[in-house]
Formats: sequence, structure tokens, C-alpha cells
Amino acid sequence: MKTYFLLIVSAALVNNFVLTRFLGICPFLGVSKSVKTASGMGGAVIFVITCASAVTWLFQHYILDTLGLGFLQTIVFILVIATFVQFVEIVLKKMSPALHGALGIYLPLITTNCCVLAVAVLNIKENYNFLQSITFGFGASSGFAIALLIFTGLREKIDRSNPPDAMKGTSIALITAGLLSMAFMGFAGLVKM
Amino acid sequence: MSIIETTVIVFGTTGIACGALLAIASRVFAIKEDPRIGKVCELLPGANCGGCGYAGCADYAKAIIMNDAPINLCTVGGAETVKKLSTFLGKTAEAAERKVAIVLCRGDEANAPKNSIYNGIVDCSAANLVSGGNKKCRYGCLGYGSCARVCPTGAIEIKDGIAVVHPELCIGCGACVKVCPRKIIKLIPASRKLHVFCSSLDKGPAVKKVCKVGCIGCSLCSKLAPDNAIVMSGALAVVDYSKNIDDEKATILEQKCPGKCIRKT
Amino acid sequence: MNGSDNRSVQTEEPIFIISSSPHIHSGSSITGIMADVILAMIPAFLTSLWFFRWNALRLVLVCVISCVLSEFIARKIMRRNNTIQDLSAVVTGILLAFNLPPDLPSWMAALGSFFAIVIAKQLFGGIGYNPFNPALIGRVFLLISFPVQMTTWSRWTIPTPLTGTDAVTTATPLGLVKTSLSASGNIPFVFDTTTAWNFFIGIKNGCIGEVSALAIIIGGIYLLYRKCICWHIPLSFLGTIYLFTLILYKTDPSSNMPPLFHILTGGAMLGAWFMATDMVTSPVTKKGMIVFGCGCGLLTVIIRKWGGYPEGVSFAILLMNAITPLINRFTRPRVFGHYKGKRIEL
Amino acid sequence: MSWKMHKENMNSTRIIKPVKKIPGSVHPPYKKELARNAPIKNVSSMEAHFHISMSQHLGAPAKPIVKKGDTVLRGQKIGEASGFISANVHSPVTGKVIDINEEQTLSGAYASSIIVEASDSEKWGVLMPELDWESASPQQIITRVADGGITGMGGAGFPTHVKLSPPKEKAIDTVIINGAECEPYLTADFRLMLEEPENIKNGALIIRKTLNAKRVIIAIEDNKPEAIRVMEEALKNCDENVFIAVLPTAYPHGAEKQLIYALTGREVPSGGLPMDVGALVENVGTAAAIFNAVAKGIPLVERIVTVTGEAVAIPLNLRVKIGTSFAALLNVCGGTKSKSTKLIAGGPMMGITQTSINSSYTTKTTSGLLLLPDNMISTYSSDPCISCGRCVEACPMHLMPCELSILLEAEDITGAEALNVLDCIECGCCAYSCPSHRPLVQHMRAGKAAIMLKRKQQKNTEKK
Repeated sequence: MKTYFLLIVSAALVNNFVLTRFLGICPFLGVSKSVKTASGMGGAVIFVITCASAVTWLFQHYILDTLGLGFLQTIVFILVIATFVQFVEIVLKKMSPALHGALGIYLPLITTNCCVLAVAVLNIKENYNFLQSITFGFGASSGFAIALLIFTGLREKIDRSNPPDAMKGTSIALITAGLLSMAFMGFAGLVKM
Repeated sequence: MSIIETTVIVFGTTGIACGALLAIASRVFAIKEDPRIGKVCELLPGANCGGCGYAGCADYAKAIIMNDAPINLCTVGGAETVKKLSTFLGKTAEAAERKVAIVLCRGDEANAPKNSIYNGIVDCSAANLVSGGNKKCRYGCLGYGSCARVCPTGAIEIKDGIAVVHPELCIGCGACVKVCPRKIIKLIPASRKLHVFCSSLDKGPAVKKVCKVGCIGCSLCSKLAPDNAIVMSGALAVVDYSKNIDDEKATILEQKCPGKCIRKT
Repeated sequence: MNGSDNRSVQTEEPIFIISSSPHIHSGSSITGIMADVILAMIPAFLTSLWFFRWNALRLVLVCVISCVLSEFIARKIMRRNNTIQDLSAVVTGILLAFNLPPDLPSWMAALGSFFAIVIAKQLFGGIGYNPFNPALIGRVFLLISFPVQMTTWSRWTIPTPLTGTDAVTTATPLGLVKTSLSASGNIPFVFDTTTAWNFFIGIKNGCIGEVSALAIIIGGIYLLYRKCICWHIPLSFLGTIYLFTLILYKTDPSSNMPPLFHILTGGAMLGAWFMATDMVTSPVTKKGMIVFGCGCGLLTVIIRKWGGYPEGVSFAILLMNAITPLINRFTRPRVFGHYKGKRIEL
Repeated sequence: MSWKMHKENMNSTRIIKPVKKIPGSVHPPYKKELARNAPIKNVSSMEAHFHISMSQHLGAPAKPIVKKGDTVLRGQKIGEASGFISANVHSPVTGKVIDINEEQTLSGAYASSIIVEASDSEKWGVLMPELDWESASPQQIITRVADGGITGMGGAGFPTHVKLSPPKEKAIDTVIINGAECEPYLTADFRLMLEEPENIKNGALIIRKTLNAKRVIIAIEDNKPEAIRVMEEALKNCDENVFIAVLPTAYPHGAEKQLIYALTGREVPSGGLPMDVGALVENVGTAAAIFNAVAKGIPLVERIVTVTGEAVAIPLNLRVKIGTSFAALLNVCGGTKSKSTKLIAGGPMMGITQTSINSSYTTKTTSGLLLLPDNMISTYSSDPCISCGRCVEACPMHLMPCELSILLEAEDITGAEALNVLDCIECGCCAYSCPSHRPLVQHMRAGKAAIMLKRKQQKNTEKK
């Protein structure tokens, strides 16, 4: 039980995908305009990554490994992830058109959100078992969602701030992200795995 | 079985399975939408200025398809967009003439004095709420630049305390017309060059007291102008923009106006 | 107007100012608040002068001068109006200096000041727009860039007049506990009433401004009296630290320090009274302030207990700064007149 | 002086305490001492021209029913109410109508104004017949109040007869007479309570009778102990359902919603009216005016105005005919003694700045004329919010002015609407306490105006 808890903490805070591993910066900057869309995106990412960790783990262990097709890992993982994202998009378009419209291009871009593939690959690399993989996937994606949500709150503040013209928009957002990641360094060493 | 065959089979099966899943999903969660809306949206200029009266280009595209809205409302795209839309939709419509905004006031700092010092938000609507604004003339331009701020193309400049439109930059979206609390910005055909630069409905003596370049309602211009191209609305001369005034006549009118508010642009 | 108008009273008309109501003001100003904060920091500054002598003076001067200068130059380059007269740069300078170890080279302090003012504040547009506490950003920036210099603590250069015994160590109490616990699993010294009293008045190693809890509390009370801060953040911050560490101490006294130790050491006091209460980067509602303070306390203890750094106050406050917009959003008070059940029974 | 006596009186059953503390509030310097000891003085008719605005009340302006050149009598109706929410206007003097013009009102808008050249300003020309209010029917009273052109005299100027005729399903049990006068500087209501307590009492009883309400509460802040004493004395013979509530001194205790909350614990719902919680609030001046109109047949043509401020030579409380120019009032008070930079109609927290002293004229809602020197006034700047939270603490509506003003600065009307900017009562507590000197109230006002405009436009497009 403790391992799983520590795994979540480690994935979500200490080794936060966005702020310490610097993965998934594109949706991090793109969807952080309003809290509503950010929480939608966070939820979608949590769903996709958690499911994708499960499916890719099963795939790796029962199909690729048994058949000795380890080299197919990357391409098959991408295929599975893409399917999931498409599925989420189709469902979202039907269920919540407003959120779908707000997420816009960033929703299909979960496919190319490197977090997703990173989680899937790390699960295999770190030799996690099935449950650990799902836990790690959940932790990592929650970390992404947390970082995204925090950043969105900040973004709503800095979007109404008054930076010099050269710094307006993405530049000041990136500086804020940098400062935020400095703050996240406080979690360094929190979990010794 | 060779490694290649296995690869092909595994990869192929996975692909087919994923495809099938998506196919089923898209059938179950299908949404109907007229594909023409997206196409029309692409044909529109995408300025999202709202000049057509709809909330942005996408909204206008929807209105064209769903509610049969006229296709010549876009002032930004002008004739070209109308042509494109009419070929695509098979509808005909005459291109509306290009319109530009004009501020009908020339009462700048030197000509129209203020009656007090204003301390507050630099915004015309906000200033107008404080004791009705601080210009002596109740119709004059306040010059706090609300119009300039909403202008999507930066066509409005605040010069000597009044707003001036640069017609070559104006796309005629009408955002400034909506925002002006004194309602002195008008959209006019771009080809018209003679204007009465005053919006004061007050009578002559009252206007004279508050502004050096106001219309004093002498009605001289309405008599001189051909074809009733300038008419009197109470004590204010108003140009009828549906009628053309040739340049020669315009020069005469400009020179003759005793209030010095008829000018050419 | 006609001739008979002469009969009515005409007074010489002055030019009036028109503005929206209200027409009177409480007289509070940003400069006034900042001046109060500076005044409140004087006791802590005096104690640091006593304990660290020349180094304290040097660091405070370097930080204040480089902060003010950075602000002045940044505003010039940005072609904005000059804002050094609002004293906020001075406050940032003093707070940053308070968060530095006494032996830090001057150039590092100046670099930290520059980073604090230019990157963390002016790039966002100056006072009011910065999402993070500039002084803390400066400190964390230095901590990450120069970990050795930022955690090297000199011995006191003066004898300790109040105890007579020379209780000198080369690390901060927190650092000492951390290294000792991870090396041998033992607590390196006894935390008794005498030590607690020493820690309270300032006989311990640490950053120049944080050593004397007493001096900081005096300043904090002044701020409370002047209504520059309210009790919510300091109390919930320190209270959370106390409660959390009390629980830890009760469960396992052999590997945990008593709660009083955690409150009196490190930057807890300085953080709770002066850093977390920074108006710009803390929530605006009372409820939000309590959430903010509790969050700071929680994160501080988590980092101190399980984290890699011996001290977590700066990180905790920065992390809570980041969440402040969200706290503000979710702690909005119920607007008067908005309630369920529209009709009140008479 | 009479503080001790007031304490003793706290034992009396008539004096009650508020049941709730209002949210927020500020404590500005009250400056009541400037004019509090000046008895009400009648302004003798030195004025020749009276500019009587047709828009002295909330709602549709009255319609002039006299022509240029007509002779009008003191007390004669010259403006006819032109809608459901509107009020009659009467001539304060006997004289000749010399012009009917569009003139700027005190709020800055324009409305027609009847200019009367006075020949006799003391003798009543026409009066309505006297009415025995104790035997009159509620309908008779309401008609009389409407005929007399009575409006709220606290500031907003809501036509009183509309307030007195609530729909049947909204029973009113509590009549609150507002003598809080929480606005700094002003002492008009205070003097009225001292000098005409009987009129106020009778007015209150008339309102109670009309509405068939149970109790009357006269609310007075505890910085006016003399008024509390005098009012209590006046209420000696009343039944046990007439109370005096002593409020702690805090601004804005006199705001309608806050006053109801403090005295009854009931919250007027957002967008609702006091009658939704069974209450009605009238200013003490209105109560006296109701009594005058109903019992004596005198229409509302005069009111008490406090002329005060550091720049005024001799601050006074004056009984002023509506339509008198501010310059004339200032003349009675000996003019200015120092340079004045702000001319305010009303109090310093909610009053409206005027551009000219010669062309501003007293209305039914002018409770004060304030001339403030340079060092007293607030100066607004466009400095950023430092999120100190003082406005949030001060707001009596529990809004977040700092957040709202930032939203409105970015012209995010929808965002501000979602955060209930429409609930703002514009009391000014936020801007008063803002260390950044941000024009918070103006932001709210502009935001509210923008929202109303947006709603109107939406309605228009829907109609299309």
C-alpha cells in the first residue's frame, strides 16, 4: 500500500511531468487559459493516461514480449494511444460540445502529448507490475492535471498583468512556468525510490 | 512463422481492432452538422470583428446556412467575399459599399473647452457616467479613447483630445459606433468626402457658448447644397449620404460655413 | 438668458474636479503600507546586527541597494514611470537579505536581488502583478544556483551573552537534525527549555533575519496593530506546523523534534509573519488566508520531514503563492442576498 | 453631553439594539461637528429664478403642465407624473414661468426644467385640503402622497406612493424610519429629528397605518444621542410597537438592505426589494414630508440641506425651496473660506460631483451641498491592485471589488456579471479603503451600465 502511495506522490509531485521532466509543455501552455477548460483537459489526460498505461502494459507483456516483438513498442503504443484519444474526442463532442470547442485542437493533441507515451514507456522501463503501472499512470497524469490547474490559476492572473510588450503572452507564461518549476524543486528528495 | 509475418499480423490486427472501435464509437456518438457551415466560415475573412451583427465569423457562417442570413453583411471582406460566397452557395447579392466610420465632432481642446477636471478611469463611457462628462458641449467627443481601444485595426487616433478615424485603415466593423457613449460616430459610405463635423442638437447661441467649430443651425448649407444633400434636423445640418456632392460644390460649402464645421476629408 | 438674470446670485466660478464617488479616502497608500513593513522589520534587523555584526549590515545594504537599482533601471528600460518611491523594492531587498546566510558573498546577494526584482516582479509589470513573492524567488534562485554557499553557516563571532555556554554549531538546528537523523537515526541534541529560550531570543545559526523569533514577533505585532496584516495567515501557518509536528512527535518521539522546535527554528517565524503575509501574493479573503496558511504549514513540515532540503518554508510559501489565484477563486464569499429559498417567512 | 442620559434610557423598552452586525463597513471621519449645532434656517427669498427639474426622482421624468408665460402659485402642481414609477412636481414659489428648457440634472443626465421667476416665495398659493389621517383610508393616503409629489429623500428618490402600494401578496410587517444618516458631514436628518420629531413620528404612524404593518422602528446611529433622546420623548404616547433602534456608528448602516438586515436579520434577496422580506424603509425626511402632505396638505417643495465642508465659511442646515441654485445656498453660508476643489451634491461617500455652482439646483433628494478643499478629497489613480483584500473586508455586500475591477478593466463584462457586479450598491467602502487609490466604484458603475446596455441590446435582437 505504502509503495503505491509513494509511487503516486513521486509521479505527481517530485517528478512532476511538466515541471521537473518538462514533458507535455504544448497542452500545458495551450489549454491553460481558463480553469474550466483546464480541468476538462486534466480529466481527459488522467483518463487517457491511466487507461493507456493499462492497455500498453498488457500489450507489452502478453503480446509483444511473448512474441519477441519488443521493437514494435513505440509504434504500437502510439497506435493505442491515438485510438484512445480519438475515442475521448468523439465522446466529448457528443456529451459536452462546449468543452470540446474550448479544448479545440489541444484535444487531438493529447495523442502527441509526450506525457502519454512517456508514461507507457517508463512503465515498461522501470519494470512496474500491472497495478504499479496503472498507479504510476494515474499519479503522473494527476501531476499533469495539478500542474495544469495551478498554472491556469496563475495564467488568469498574469494574463491581466501588465508586462512589457516584448514579454506579453507566451513569453511571460513560460517565465511563470519556470518560476513554478523552481517552487516545485522543493519537493526534490521527498520520495526516495 | 517468421518474425516479419508475426509483426504484420500483430500490427494489422491491432490496427483493425482500433479502427473498428472508433467506427463503432463514431456511430454511437454521431452528431449531425451541416458541412457547409465550416466551408462558409473558411470563406469569411476571419477577422471576428462582429461588424456583421453576429458574434464572430463562425456565428455568421451558421446564420447564413441555418437562418438564410444575407451574404453581403461582411464589411471586411467586401465585394470579394460576397463573390466567393455567392459562387459557393449559388445565392446572388450585391456587394455592399465599403463603409467607414467617422467621428462627427471637431471640438478639440482648443475649440471646445472643458468645464471641469476629470479624475477617474480613462474611458469615455465611464467618464460620461460622472456628472455627464466634463466637456462643456454635451454632444462633443470626450476624447478618452474608448473607440480607439475597441478598434480592431488601430484606425482611430486621439488627437488634441478628440478621436479621428483614419479611413484607409477602417474596416467598417462598427465596434466604435457601439461603444461611443455620445453616439457621434457614424458609419458612412467610403466615397463620400464632405461632412458636417458637429452633432450638437442645441440652438446656435448655446452651441457658440461651448464650441468654436459647432454647427449653429444657420441652414445656409442646406440652401446651397444641390439636391437636398444637406438637410436641417432641428438646429443641426446633416449630410444625406445617399446623395453625392461634387468636389467643386463641396469646396464652396466648406468655405461658406460660418460655423466652420463643414469640412472635406 | 435674458437681462433679468442679473438679479440671481452669481458666484465666481472655480474649476472643480469631477470624479466618481466616494470623494474622501482613508488615506492608506502603498507607500504607507511598505513603510510600516520596513518599520516592523527594524527589531529583526537590530538583532541580526547584534548577532552577525558587519555581515548583517553588508547583506542588507547590498540587497536593498541592488533591488532599488534593479527596479529603477528595469522601469527605465521598460519606459514605465518610476516606482522606487513606493518602497516595495526596499522591502524586497530587506526580506531577501533576511533570508541569506551571513557569509554569502556580496555579488551573490546582488545577483539574487536582481533576479527577484527583474524576473519575478518587473517582467510581470511591477508591484501588484507578480504571482510569486520576489524575495523568496530570489532566495530559491540562489539556493538552487549556489547550494553550498547558501547552506554554509558561520560560527558566531560574538560570545553568547545570555547563556554563557558556547552552544555553537556549524549548521542550522534544522540541518543538524536532518543530517543526524539520516546518518544515525538519532536526534543530535536535547531540546529543553533553555534551548527553546535560546532559540526564541535568537541564539542559533540561521539566515540573518530569521534567528530571533522574539524580534520577528514584535514586528509582527506592530503589523497587526497597523492592520497591514491580519492574524489569519501567521496563526494558521504556525498553528498547522505546531499541530502536524505534534502529531508526528506523539507518534514517534525518537525521530521527531517537538513542535516548539519546528516553530522556533528556520524561517517559520519570518515566513509566517513577513513572507507569507505579502499582500500581492496571498489570498484576499479571510477564508482563503486560512487555507493559504494551513497549506504553507503543511508543505513546510512535509518538506522538512521527508524532503531533500532541511528547510521548506520558502518552497512552501512559493507553492502556495502559485495556488493563490485558485484559492481566491474558490473562497469567494457568498454575496449578500444570494441564498436558497427566495422568500423569507415572516 | 447627553451621552449619560442616553445610556440610562437604554433600559427603556422602546429602545432596541440591532439583531445583526452588518457585513463589511468602514469608519470614515464623520465631520458632523461642522454643522450639527446649526439650527435649521429658512432661506429667505433672495433668489429670483427657480430651476425646477422634472427629473428629481427615480423613474420617468414628470411632464410639464404649464407653459412659458404662465403664472404659477406656490404649491401648484407644474409637473405631472408620467408613468407608474414617476412623481408630481410642484412650484415652490408664486411667480411666472419664464422658460422651459433642457438642463443638466445633478446626476449629469439631461431633463426638462421649468424656470420660474418668483414674485412671492413665502405665501402658499394653493394647498390640498387637510385630511384627518387617523380616519382616512389607506387609498386616500396613498393618493394624497402621490398628489403631494413625495419621493424618498435619502438619495435615490424613489416615488413614495409606489412604495406604499405593494402587491397584495407582499405583506409588510416592519416599517423602518431611517435616521441613521451614516454619510459623513451631513446633519440634515439629525437636525430634523431634533426640531420636528412630531412630524416624523406622525409620518411613521401614517405609513404603518397605510400598510397595516405591525411595528415601526426608527433607526438612529449612536453618534446622535440627542436625536435618540428627543425622538424617544416624542414617542412617549405611542403604543408598544414603536421602537427606536440604536445602531453602532458605521458606514453604510443607512443603506436600505444593510439597515433591514441589521434590524430584522432578513436579507433582501438579490435583485429583490425590501417588500420581499416584509420591510419598508423610509428616510426621516420622507416621513415628515408624508405627514405634511397628508395631514396639512402641503406638497413637497422644500427640504433640509446641509451646506458644509471644510471650504464653507459657516456650515449651516438650511430649509431650501427646490430649484434654488447652489450659489444662493453658499451665499447664505457666507461663501467659501478657502479654495474648494470639489463641489458635491449629497454626502462625500455617495454624492455626485457638480461642474458648476451657478447652474446646479436643489432637488427633492439633495441632502447636502459639500465643498471640499484640496487636502480632503480622494484622488484616483490607475495603479494596479496589490490584492490587499481591504475592499473585500469593507464591502457590505460581500463582493470582491478587487477582482471585479480587474475584470472590468480588462472589459470582461461577462466575467463581472458572473461575479454579481449588479449587486453592488455603490456605497464606496471599497474605494475609500483602497491603498492603490483605484476608482473601484467607477469600475462597478461602468460595468453595471455596460451589462444593462448589453441586456437591452440582447432584448432588441430577440425582438427582431
